[in-house]
Amino acid sequence: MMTPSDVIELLKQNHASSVLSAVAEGPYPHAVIKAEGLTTVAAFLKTQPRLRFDLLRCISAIDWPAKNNIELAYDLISTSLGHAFAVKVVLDRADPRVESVSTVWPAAEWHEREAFDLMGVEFLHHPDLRRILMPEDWPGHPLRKDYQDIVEYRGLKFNP
Amino acid sequence: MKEIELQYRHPPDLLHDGEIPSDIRTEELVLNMGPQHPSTHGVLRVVLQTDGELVLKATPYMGYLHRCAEKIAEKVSYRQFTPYTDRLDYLAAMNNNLGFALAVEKLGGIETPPRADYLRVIFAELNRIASHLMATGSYGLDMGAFTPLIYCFREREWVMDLFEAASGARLTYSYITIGGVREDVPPGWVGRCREFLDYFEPKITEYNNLLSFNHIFINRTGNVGICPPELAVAYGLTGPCVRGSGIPWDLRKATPYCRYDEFDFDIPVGRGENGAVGDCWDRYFVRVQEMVQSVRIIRQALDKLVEGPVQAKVPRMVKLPAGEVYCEVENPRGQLGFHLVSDGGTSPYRLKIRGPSFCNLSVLPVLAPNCLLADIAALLGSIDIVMGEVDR
Amino acid sequence: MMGLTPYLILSAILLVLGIAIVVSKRNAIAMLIGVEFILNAATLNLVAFSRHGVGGLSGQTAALFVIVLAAAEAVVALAIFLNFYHTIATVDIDQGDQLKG
Amino acid sequence: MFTYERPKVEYKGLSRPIVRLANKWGPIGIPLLLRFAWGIFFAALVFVVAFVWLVGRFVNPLLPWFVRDLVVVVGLLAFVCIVAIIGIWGERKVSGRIQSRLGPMRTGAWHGWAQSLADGLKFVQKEDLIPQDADKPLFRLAPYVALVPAFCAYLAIPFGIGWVFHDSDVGLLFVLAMLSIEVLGVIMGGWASNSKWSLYGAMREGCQLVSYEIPMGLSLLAAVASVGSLSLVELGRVQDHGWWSWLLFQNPFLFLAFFTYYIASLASCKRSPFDLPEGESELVAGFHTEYSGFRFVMFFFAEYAGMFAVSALATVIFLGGWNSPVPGLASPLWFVIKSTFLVWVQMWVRWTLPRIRIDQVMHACVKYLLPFTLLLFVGSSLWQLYDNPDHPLFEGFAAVLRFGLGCLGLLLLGLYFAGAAYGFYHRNQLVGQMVRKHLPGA
Amino acid sequence: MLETVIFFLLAGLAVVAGVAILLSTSIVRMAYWLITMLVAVAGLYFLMGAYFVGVIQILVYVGGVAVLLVFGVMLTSRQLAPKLLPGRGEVVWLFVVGFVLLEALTLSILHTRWQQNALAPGNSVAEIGRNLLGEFLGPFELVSVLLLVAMLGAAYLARPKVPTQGPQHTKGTTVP
Repeated sequence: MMTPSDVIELLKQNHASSVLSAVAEGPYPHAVIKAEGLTTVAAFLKTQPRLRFDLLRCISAIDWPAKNNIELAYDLISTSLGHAFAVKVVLDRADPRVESVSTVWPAAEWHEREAFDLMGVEFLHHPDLRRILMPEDWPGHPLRKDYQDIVEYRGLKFNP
Repeated sequence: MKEIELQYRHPPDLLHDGEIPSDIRTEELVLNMGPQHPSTHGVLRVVLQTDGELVLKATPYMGYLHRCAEKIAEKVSYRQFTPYTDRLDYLAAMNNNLGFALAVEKLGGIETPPRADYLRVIFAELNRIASHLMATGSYGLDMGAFTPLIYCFREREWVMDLFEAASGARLTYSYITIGGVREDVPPGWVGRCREFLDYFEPKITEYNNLLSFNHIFINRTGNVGICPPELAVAYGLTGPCVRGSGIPWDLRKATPYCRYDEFDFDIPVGRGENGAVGDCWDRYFVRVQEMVQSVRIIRQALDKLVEGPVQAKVPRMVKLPAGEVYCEVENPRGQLGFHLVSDGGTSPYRLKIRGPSFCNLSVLPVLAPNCLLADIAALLGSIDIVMGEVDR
Repeated sequence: MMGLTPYLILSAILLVLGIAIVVSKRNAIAMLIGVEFILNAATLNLVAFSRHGVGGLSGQTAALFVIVLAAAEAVVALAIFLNFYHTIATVDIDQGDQLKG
Repeated sequence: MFTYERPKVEYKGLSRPIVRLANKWGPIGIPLLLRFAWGIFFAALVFVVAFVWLVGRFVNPLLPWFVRDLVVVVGLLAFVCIVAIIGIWGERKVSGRIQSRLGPMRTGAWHGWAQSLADGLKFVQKEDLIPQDADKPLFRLAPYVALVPAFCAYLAIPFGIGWVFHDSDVGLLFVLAMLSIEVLGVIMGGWASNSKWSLYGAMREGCQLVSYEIPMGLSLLAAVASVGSLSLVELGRVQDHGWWSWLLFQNPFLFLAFFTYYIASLASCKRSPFDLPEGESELVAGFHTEYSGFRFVMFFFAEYAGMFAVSALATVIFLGGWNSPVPGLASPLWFVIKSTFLVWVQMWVRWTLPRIRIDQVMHACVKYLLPFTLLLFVGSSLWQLYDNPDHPLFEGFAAVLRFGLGCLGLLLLGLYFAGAAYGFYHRNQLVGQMVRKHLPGA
Repeated sequence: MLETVIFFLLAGLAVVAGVAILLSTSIVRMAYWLITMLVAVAGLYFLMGAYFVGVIQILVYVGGVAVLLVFGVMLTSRQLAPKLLPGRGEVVWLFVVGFVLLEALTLSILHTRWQQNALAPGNSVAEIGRNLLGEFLGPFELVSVLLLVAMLGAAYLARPKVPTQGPQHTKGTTVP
């Protein structure tokens, strides 16, 4: 069992260059890391014997048009040690792309598909990056803040 | 890890050890199972590549029940979103309400009174019983036994009656709200609840005699769809699925919420009594055992139920400080998570919902190869998905 | 009252039909169907002689043998055809001239 | 926008006048009919019984033989229909009773007894659907191929002495042959539907029936070998000295053969736990996925006619047929009661057990049932050899043989009961530690 | 009279089935026409009073062989059947040869004086059984051996070539 500040400390010791900032207190302790270092940090979080974050609970994509970026939050918990933590990466809103973590946590496969589907984040080296909830030929990514409702889909007209 | 995935791509017990000999391989047939199929539990579509009765590949397609819950959340106020959570996992609406309420309370720093907490536990556990009854009953139906379903519905009716007495609804309750529960239970409700527990507990033995320990049932489910513990964790399985794989992982114990740490209960895990650890029977039987544990918890909670208010002082229009929170609760199907981001307004800036069925279903393409066609029904039933939550 | 002749003529027709099927079809299973025709023509003959001829029940007994042999033949032939099909993915018997498995 | 135009449906063939009539008069006629269905049904029943009795008793000797046959065939057809109608209603009531609910209660005033009549009328009114890419002639033909043999089987089943359409000395084989044709209709329908689920159902049906016919036939042959006749009337006649003369109680092998026969007959009627061809949780509805309306009813009728037929066979061969448990009260009523009891057990089994998987079905047949029935057949035949007093071969060994066979039979019998008892108490071993601690009554 | 009518009905059915098979292009239809012919021939056996042979014909042929055949058809007819209709030249030859053969057979049948017996022979199952175990004991035993060999042979031919390791599904069927 480690507190978030312990985790951040351990993370900074080993991957100081990747960690951009960290929040240890409050309702949502997390570390923001560089998008390039995501897979190495993820592998570290999973395999480090004192961390062992083996259960990837969720990948949430948050769209910030004001900051012109898209945040990806990876919520983690360890089934063997019982502590929880989260890491975040910040992506460019115009061209959001990040390495897939499905090699570290296979659970990420579908979460990443969902983020791709609804938020338009592209995951590199993902085994099967398709839309998951929306139809294959749906235009746009609905959960973006600037998403415009479409008026017609395959001859089916929607109410204005 | 990829190694794990490859290692268990061909579960050890199934029809052929190793590769299928090429000369008994007939031509492959692509079967479209769903979206309307009796054992996909909703509008799931699984495209099966089969070789005779043998399934070579299963690809799930979903989204048929996608109702844009996350997008809607950005448009409505916090209180208004509670009824939408009812519709996520419509078999466990109380637990969904609880999860959302906890997320909002955690971000807003709202303290709930003790009576509300105990009531929340009682209702969450009652709904767990109702949901597991549905799961076990329909699992019997998936295996071709119709009678357990009706038996389970008979008991579920009583739970529904209890819910109706408290909340006025039988499926979508919106009973657990931000700051507590909507209103106190009516007089006499506690006695009625105790009556139900006394009635219900012996019925579990009846289900076991009828279904759980039936030899045909065991032969159908034991050693089928084995999900080893590493695979279960790697794919983010939670709830009975991960416990069926032998991992005693339960959020109610690991990160207690709602005063769950005051209660004495066990975490049932699958132990491979009728095959390998993590087979369908283990996942099924974990649910049956969890009903027993829920009864224990409810009894304790009813004893502890103190008098007092059931609502914290929360303004009518909830306004949360800017910030974010990730809050999970242990639902009947696994961990239901709400990733709530607030920008200080009256409605969530972003609400990401982690449906347990969604993650549990993701293991299907891994477990399905080399199953028989009938095992797909067993596998899907033991994962126990609710499409409302998968598609959200 | 029916005599022997109609049965014999019917049997002859069935025989010719069977031969025609065997000769004209290149599908192994269709040929098997033709063979069943020929065998049934023979059986019909045997039973007809047993009923209208002077052989007594020997004809019927022989007919039983034919039926049993036909069953055995069909089973083995089908097994061969399935093997054949799995090996070269067709039931066209003209393809089966490689003399190797 | 989507606009949906209802396609113009044209009814062709035989069903056309029926559908027209039903559409025109159904809305008025069916409520009326159901209002008075109680009376109509019993009037019809009384009429049929009286008609058959009168014709059989007085008119029969005066009529030419083909008219007589026609009358009996019509009577049998009516009987099969009544069996199916009552069977379907009974199944629903039995399932209701087992599942602690009521089942149909409204239609026809008393316990919803007219429910299957109402269902039948509803089915007749339904649109006659044939899938577009189906093999239409075979699709149309299949229900008949399934139903007609099931009905033909009744031609050889004796309801009592003199109560049989045709008592031939190959009666038993005839019934088995007819029941084995039924599978062709199912395969035909499954293939012609041009649906993958139907095809799967058809293939399963084929596999299952061809396999289970062998243990079924062998168990019956064990009884046949001990009587020495294939004639069903003869088989029934030897059992007329009270219940101890029933073949079930003749020797231990036959006692077990009854159960193996019953299991195999469940498989041959596609009844649970062997209902894989129509397993609704796996194959939507199996071979009749694409069937609706009257064609579906015919498959349904075939199933219930088959159920009663195999039960009737078991009754005649093992349970003394029309003979009463104490001698002297033989009547077709006994036959119907015993067969109905066996049908009821089939329903009981269906609403209790889950379904077996296809590989387990085949393994159970080839690995267990087949060798076991072979053993029963050989044992029963040897037992019979001893019973034949003037056989020179076994004079010396008679006592030894009998003793050995008796021991073997009793051993098998004991194993059977031991297995049953083990299975009953087995579940307690399966209960895990945690459950044992917290589960009441475990 | 009735016997004649029934004979011609059944004979017609059998012949129509044969012709239909010749003209058919669907292998499944062929299998069902074959079944029609088998049932018609079984009907003829019944007509001749050979009940036992008729019943065995249905039981073994229709219930067993035909089902197997339909199975074989379904298992192998995924791609279009190779060649189901004869070519134009072949049709002529077929007609000529078939006609000549039929003519020869018919003529020889019609011109032979058959020794006919108006009375049906006694025909109980018991007598056939006695026949089988008396006069025909040798062939009977031979056929039994042949059936065994055929069964083993078919099982051998249809077996999977690469032996699968260990018993299959043993874990699933036993209960600890």
